[in-house]
Amino acid sequence: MQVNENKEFEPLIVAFCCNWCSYAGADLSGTNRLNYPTNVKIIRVPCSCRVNPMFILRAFQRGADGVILCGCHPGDCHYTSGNYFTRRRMTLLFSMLDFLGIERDRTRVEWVSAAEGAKFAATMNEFTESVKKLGPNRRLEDLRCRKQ
Amino acid sequence: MNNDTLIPYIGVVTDIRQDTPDVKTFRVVSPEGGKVFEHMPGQCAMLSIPGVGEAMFSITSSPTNTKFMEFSIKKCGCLTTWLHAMDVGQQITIRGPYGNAFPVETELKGKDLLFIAGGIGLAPLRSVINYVRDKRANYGDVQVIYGSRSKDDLVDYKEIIDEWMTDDGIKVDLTIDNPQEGWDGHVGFVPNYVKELNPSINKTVLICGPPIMIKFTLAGLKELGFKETQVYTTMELRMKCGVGKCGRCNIGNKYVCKDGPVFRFDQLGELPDEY
Amino acid sequence: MQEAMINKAKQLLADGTVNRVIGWKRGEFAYDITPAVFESAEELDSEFVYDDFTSANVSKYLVKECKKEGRILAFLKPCDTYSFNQLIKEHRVVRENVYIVGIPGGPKLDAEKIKAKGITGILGVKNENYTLKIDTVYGEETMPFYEAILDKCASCKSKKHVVYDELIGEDGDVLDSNRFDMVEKLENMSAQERYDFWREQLSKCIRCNACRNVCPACTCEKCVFDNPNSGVENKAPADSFEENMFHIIRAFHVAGRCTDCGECSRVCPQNIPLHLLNRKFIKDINSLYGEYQAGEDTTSRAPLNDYNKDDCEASIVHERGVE
Amino acid sequence: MQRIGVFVCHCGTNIAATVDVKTVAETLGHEPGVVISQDYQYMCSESGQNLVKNAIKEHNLTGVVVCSCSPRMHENTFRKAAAAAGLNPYLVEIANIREQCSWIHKDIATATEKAVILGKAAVAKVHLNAPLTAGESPVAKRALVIGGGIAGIQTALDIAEAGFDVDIVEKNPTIGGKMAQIDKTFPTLDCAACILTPKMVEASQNEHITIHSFSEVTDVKGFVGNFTVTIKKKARYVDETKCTGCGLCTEKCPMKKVPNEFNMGLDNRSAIYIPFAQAVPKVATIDPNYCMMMKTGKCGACSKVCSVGAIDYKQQDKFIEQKYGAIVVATGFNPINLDKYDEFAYNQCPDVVTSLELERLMNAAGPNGGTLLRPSDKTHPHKIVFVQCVGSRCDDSKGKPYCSKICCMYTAKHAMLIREKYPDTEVYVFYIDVRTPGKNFDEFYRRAVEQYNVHYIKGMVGKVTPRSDGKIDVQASDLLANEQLHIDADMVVLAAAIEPDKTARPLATMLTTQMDTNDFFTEAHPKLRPVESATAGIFLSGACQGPKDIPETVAQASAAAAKAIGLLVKNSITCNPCVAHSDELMCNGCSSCEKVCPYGAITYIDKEFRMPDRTTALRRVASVNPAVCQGCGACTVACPSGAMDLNGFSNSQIMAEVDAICK
Amino acid sequence: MLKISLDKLDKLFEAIAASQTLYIPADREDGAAEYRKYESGMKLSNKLNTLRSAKDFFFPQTENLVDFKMEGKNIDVIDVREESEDFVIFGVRACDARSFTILDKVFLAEPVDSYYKNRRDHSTVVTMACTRPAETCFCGTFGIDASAPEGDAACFSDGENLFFEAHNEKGQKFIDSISSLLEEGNTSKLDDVREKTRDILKKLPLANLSTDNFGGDKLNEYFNSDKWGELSESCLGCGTCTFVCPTCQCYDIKDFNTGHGIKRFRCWDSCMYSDFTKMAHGNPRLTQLERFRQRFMHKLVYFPANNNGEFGCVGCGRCLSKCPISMNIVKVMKALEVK
Repeated sequence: MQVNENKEFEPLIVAFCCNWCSYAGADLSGTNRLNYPTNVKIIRVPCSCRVNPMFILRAFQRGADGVILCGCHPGDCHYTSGNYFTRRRMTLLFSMLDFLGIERDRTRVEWVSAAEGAKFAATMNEFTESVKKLGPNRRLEDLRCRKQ
Repeated sequence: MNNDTLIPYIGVVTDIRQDTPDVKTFRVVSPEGGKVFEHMPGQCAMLSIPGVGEAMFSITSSPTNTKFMEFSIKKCGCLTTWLHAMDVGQQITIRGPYGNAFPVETELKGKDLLFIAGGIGLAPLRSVINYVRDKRANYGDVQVIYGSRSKDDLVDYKEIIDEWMTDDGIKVDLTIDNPQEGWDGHVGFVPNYVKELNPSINKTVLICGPPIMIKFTLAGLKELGFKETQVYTTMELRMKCGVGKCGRCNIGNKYVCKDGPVFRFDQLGELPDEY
Repeated sequence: MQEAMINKAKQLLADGTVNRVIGWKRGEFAYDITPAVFESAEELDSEFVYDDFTSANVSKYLVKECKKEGRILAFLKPCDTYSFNQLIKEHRVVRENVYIVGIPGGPKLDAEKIKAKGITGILGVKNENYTLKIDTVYGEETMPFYEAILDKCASCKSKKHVVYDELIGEDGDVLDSNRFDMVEKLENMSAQERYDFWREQLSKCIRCNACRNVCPACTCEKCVFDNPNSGVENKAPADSFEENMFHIIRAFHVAGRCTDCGECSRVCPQNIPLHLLNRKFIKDINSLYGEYQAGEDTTSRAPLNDYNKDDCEASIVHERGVE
Repeated sequence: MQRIGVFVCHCGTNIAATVDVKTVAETLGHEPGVVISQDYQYMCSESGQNLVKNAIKEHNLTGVVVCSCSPRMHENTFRKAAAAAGLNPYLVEIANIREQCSWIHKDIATATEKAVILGKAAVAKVHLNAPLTAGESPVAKRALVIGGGIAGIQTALDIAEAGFDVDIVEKNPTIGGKMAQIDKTFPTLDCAACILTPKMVEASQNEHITIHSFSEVTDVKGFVGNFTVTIKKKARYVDETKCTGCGLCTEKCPMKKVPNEFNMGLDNRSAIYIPFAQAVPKVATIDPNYCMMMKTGKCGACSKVCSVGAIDYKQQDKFIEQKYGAIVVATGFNPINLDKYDEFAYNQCPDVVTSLELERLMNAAGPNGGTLLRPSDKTHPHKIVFVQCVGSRCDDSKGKPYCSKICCMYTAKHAMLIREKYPDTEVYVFYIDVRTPGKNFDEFYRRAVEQYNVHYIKGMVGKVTPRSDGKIDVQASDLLANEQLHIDADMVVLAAAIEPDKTARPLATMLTTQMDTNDFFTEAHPKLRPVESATAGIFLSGACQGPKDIPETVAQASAAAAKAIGLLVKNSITCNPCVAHSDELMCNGCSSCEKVCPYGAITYIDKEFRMPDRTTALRRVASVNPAVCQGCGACTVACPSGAMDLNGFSNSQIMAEVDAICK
Repeated sequence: MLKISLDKLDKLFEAIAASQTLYIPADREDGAAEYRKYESGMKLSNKLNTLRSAKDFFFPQTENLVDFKMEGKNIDVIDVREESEDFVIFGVRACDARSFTILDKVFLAEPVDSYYKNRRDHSTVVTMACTRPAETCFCGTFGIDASAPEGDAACFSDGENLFFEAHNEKGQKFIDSISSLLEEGNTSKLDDVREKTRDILKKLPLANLSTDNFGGDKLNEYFNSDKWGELSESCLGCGTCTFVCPTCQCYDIKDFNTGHGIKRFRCWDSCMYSDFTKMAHGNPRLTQLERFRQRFMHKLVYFPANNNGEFGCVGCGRCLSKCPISMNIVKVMKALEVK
């Protein structure tokens, strides 16, 4: 995304949503016409535990400014335990990104159930705002992929 | 700056022919029409779809064809699958020509020629055969022994039947591995068929096909009295840059992409056994 | 020690317990030791060496060696035994095919440290009462032993052998090491400082893959970074992103499996402190999920293959440390 | 090279009003591999589907992208359409441009831009989709019903009727549930016991039904058609097979001061007890918290009087494991705890009761033998105040946001019954709204007002204060008359909100089904699949899915049964082909994947491989059982070499989506 | 000879950098030296050599070859080459200087590699004679005199002054460009220093290593040697030796999809890598033995066969100190020699 003097910086947010809870939650916020910014683009995965750290880095490489991972609440995973693994993996990954000096507010995990359409929208609004404040992702981008 | 051979030209695919279930022949011209570049029989070109891959293919058409180049390509990897799926009008990138050629203007001139091919191995030889047909006076007898798994797997079958076989002074012997309905020709493997046909040992042999076929045919030829210096083959191994620099096709002190792909068997014998 | 080891190896070869020995072979200089397999008493006598420079961890070779005919004797230092145990746990080695003799470990010397002092033309290195006497073409030089030890030895975590068939010498204890000090120091820097630190370090990477290829945890049949179908394959760090990607993912893949043997940093031709990435994961795992030492045993669940219902949330990263 | 068709749906104006569908179709038409890109009013309609089918045939498509509503809605519709046209159904991808685009955005330009990006991501993904063939797995011909109330009983009976074995697991010593505690039912006022107990008996006698009373589900493994459930049969210290239900033990038991839960604690029972006369199974149960023998080792009265020797003080909990093809959840409801409602003095005054307590007070089998008496002094109440919506339709944290649905009707019933039996009693009902949709419901309510002169007052009760003279001061407002009222009542009846049973939440975790924020089970679709959970093979019956009255519960119970039967009649079911698979050449055999698999779908085999140096070697490699794998993908991330991948959501597919979005 | 006092080096560098880009070996934070673009105040490293070789200047680890834009069925080829700016590499050691000659034989052979040539044409290589060779040095084995390096121009330090000598027109031009800072100087002390250096070179442990047993005609002698198994046994198959080597020049060509175009780039590759020769239908070098053999056969036999006996090694010693398991060309040569 380009910072243009006339135009406010619009971050690109990639949201990975598990099929059973969060994707349904996102659908519900649609059904209830709860607005959240167009910056957020959702990728459906069967379970949050499907999200490989490589996908997250890939998103940053290609120009994402923030990546959020949404899954069922702990204990409610459609596959029983998937999100527990997600929680450990992402905690460690985010901690590592932080260790490497990548702004910690660019990544987030949020548990959103199928019934929490409002939470989904609120989370996305809030996350987009916080990433917007950080400005464009420069520390984990691939210059070759930067849009001219 | 001068053009660099690593920067490819654009080629337009103007015709796609399904030769066998897994071989298609692509006709390529430059966007302005005409051939992208000139070549000699046996030389190769690097074809590529950017982002998909780049690979070396021998140019199947004869240099005497002034309008276009042709490539017969077997579907076996990522790039070839992509090429097989494309439609006419698709642009590809092409660079070359690379490698040496069969010595059609020197050592082969005036000789009786025996072409032995198996399967897709006909592709590089087809260029020479058509070159020889177009410059018929320069060469002696021409015999082609060509075999494949089945009748459907014979590349350029139509051209063989309609043109080569109707030509005077060119003898074509076809064979397939196993009997098949609608096939009244010879059945059997190429090496055995060569021995059966017992060609004159005065001929110079050009051979191309699967390694195992080459190995047994060469042994058979030696039994018949052929010398290694009489037999040429062509290799297409792991080439990347095409100009003998990237190091990939290095065998001994030779680079297949530059010093080959055409080798005489006595030359091959001097190389380490790494191909 | 070298003498005792050679004798032990000859004895085990002679009585048929093993048919090969993996150890270290003398080089051209004092320090260029190569891991090697010995098959005869003569070879052992003439070339086997165990001294202050024999630091290479040979456990990874056992992945390949244990699949060969017969049994192999491996001399393992305490840190190497952790690597080997982890390989047992992951079914990468056949325990029965390896006869392990535990030997005392370091501290081992780092030739780079000596050279960094400007000492060059090294012809020989002798340890006299923890002072190194270095014979060079430019005359004799000295330096304190402890200034020349490998970083990995300076923060040794354990002198205990966690797996062995027999020991030469006494077994040691798990140490209270200071190995997380540098990680902590970095954690206490600002994000910008951390970023600058790592950019400087990782930009040195030439992607020679030495860290990966030496790593006893990196024993994949095919590494994702070599696999054109993985989508992340790359051969050279064409961009700063790819340097980050490679090292983050590599550290992640060995997280909970890395025994902290320190080989990655030892072999890095560009002196990148790669072990800090692994230690960061180890430190996080210890503090968030309970103390865990990979390779300590062969049965426990690796932290990333395990969970607790009341594990902390990922937001903990946002709540602690320096922004 | 792929030949992809893109189909953009207007969804009437649902999408077309905010997203410029023409632009979306046109832009996506230029994506690599896209050979046709069209838009249409309603893509899910028959003609819309025909558009897709014809394009598949005409353009020889290798992939289809439908830009429409959520894939949770119509993915299957379009997959079926593709299959009908000869395209593998798994070569279809949906771009969700309704729920996740047109409905949440207002600006046409940005919404259109986003829709295009979502479409591009779907195109990028479909490039890499592989045709998948679903495998089949056998169906265990047995159903499990969790909960033995009217919902569970009805479901079990219907399934048994179809000839399948059914097990009912009931946590209480008897089946019957809440309906067994109810006196009369609205709107017909027929006796609840008279209609319920025959069904209970029928269930106990049906050869296809096994009742596990006093039991709980402790573990659920497996998946649709193949659940393995562990049931804990709690020790009741009485041998069920021997006990004849004669009741002698309950009479002889010296410990008679146990609050009787069946009568809502309004009277007492013995330590060994049969909950009520018509209990099924009619078997005694010892309450170990009160039994003298169990607590002190001295007594044994029951054992002495039992002629069949059924008493077994040493009985242990027993665990049984059973395979089921389908599971029906019928865990029902409970009135909420009113501890937080100090203003209604529920905890201070015994004469402030809940409606369910009133049921028992009025029941012939209740503590007073059917005579309505005040719990405090056993006198006849002359003025009764009913308070509606206690904890229902509540915005604060004390109560529930939803309407409990049944209170209006049962209060009308109570008022009517009281006025019928005790015409000298005045009845006041304070309500916010009276909600009586349902067959003969409003007529019933009107009879209460018009025929029985029940005083319905629109207004909320502010405070209930017990007075020293035994009366209860009810301070309320009459919103219509706009005045404050004080009523000196003899009894106050609170229509407590109902909530799902507490056992539902842990059960949902075991079943991996979803619940809403109120702990009601979430149905797969609120309109189209109201009795199925989103987890295949798990069906919902009765109040566990939301507040319901008896007729609705029975209707849903039968519907759930029908769905379960529909599953059980199949010999095998089609598996989800989006499962993990391991590339054996890359697999290290390290066991990481096995450790994170929640289904035990991964095993290791020693397989012979040709090594690069032309030797062969045995290698340990992972092997996924596709019938057991459910496709979560946990293993794909645990695998460091990337040997594990997931069909339908492969590494390369997801990365292609990422790339397309970030492009 | 023209000279400049060592304490005036800053002035010299400033002067060179004023007219063209200057690269000098400088110390980085971990003590190792690397070539850096000169900026005011930067100090010349006194390390013997840089950690990475100087080949990066002409053959960088990755470089963009050409861009493509794909639109429908059409492909647009974008030539990304730009004329290089003139630059000076200062302080190149004799071994690295020789490596350029070796790389030239590959990249400047027909068809000329324009990317390489472009940078080569615009460069001036100013070498510097060694005074403190290390034990890992064996440039003498390949006929290189560390005290008299090649290059366009060379400079020599006597501890106080730096003396300059032009080897060709380009070198002369360079010296002319800085002549205002130079003065004629007495070389008697320098001659002593050089003499001393030559003495040291003779005393180095590898001084007697000889190439007599190697060369283009030794193919059959070594290819099937049974030493390869033992030598390659502990090789990790990493690319350290290749990547620090000043003469290794194998490369790979790859495409990178940026999302809005394709970048075709080349990057260093290593014959030590298991997939170097891998093709769709197999790999002719199946084990590390063959790959290991290829690297050393190429340097010691194949390359001299094609290049009038010139070996593909300059004895810089980088692989000796950097190989994780200390296996290197010296050990290979010594092992093979033993009949």
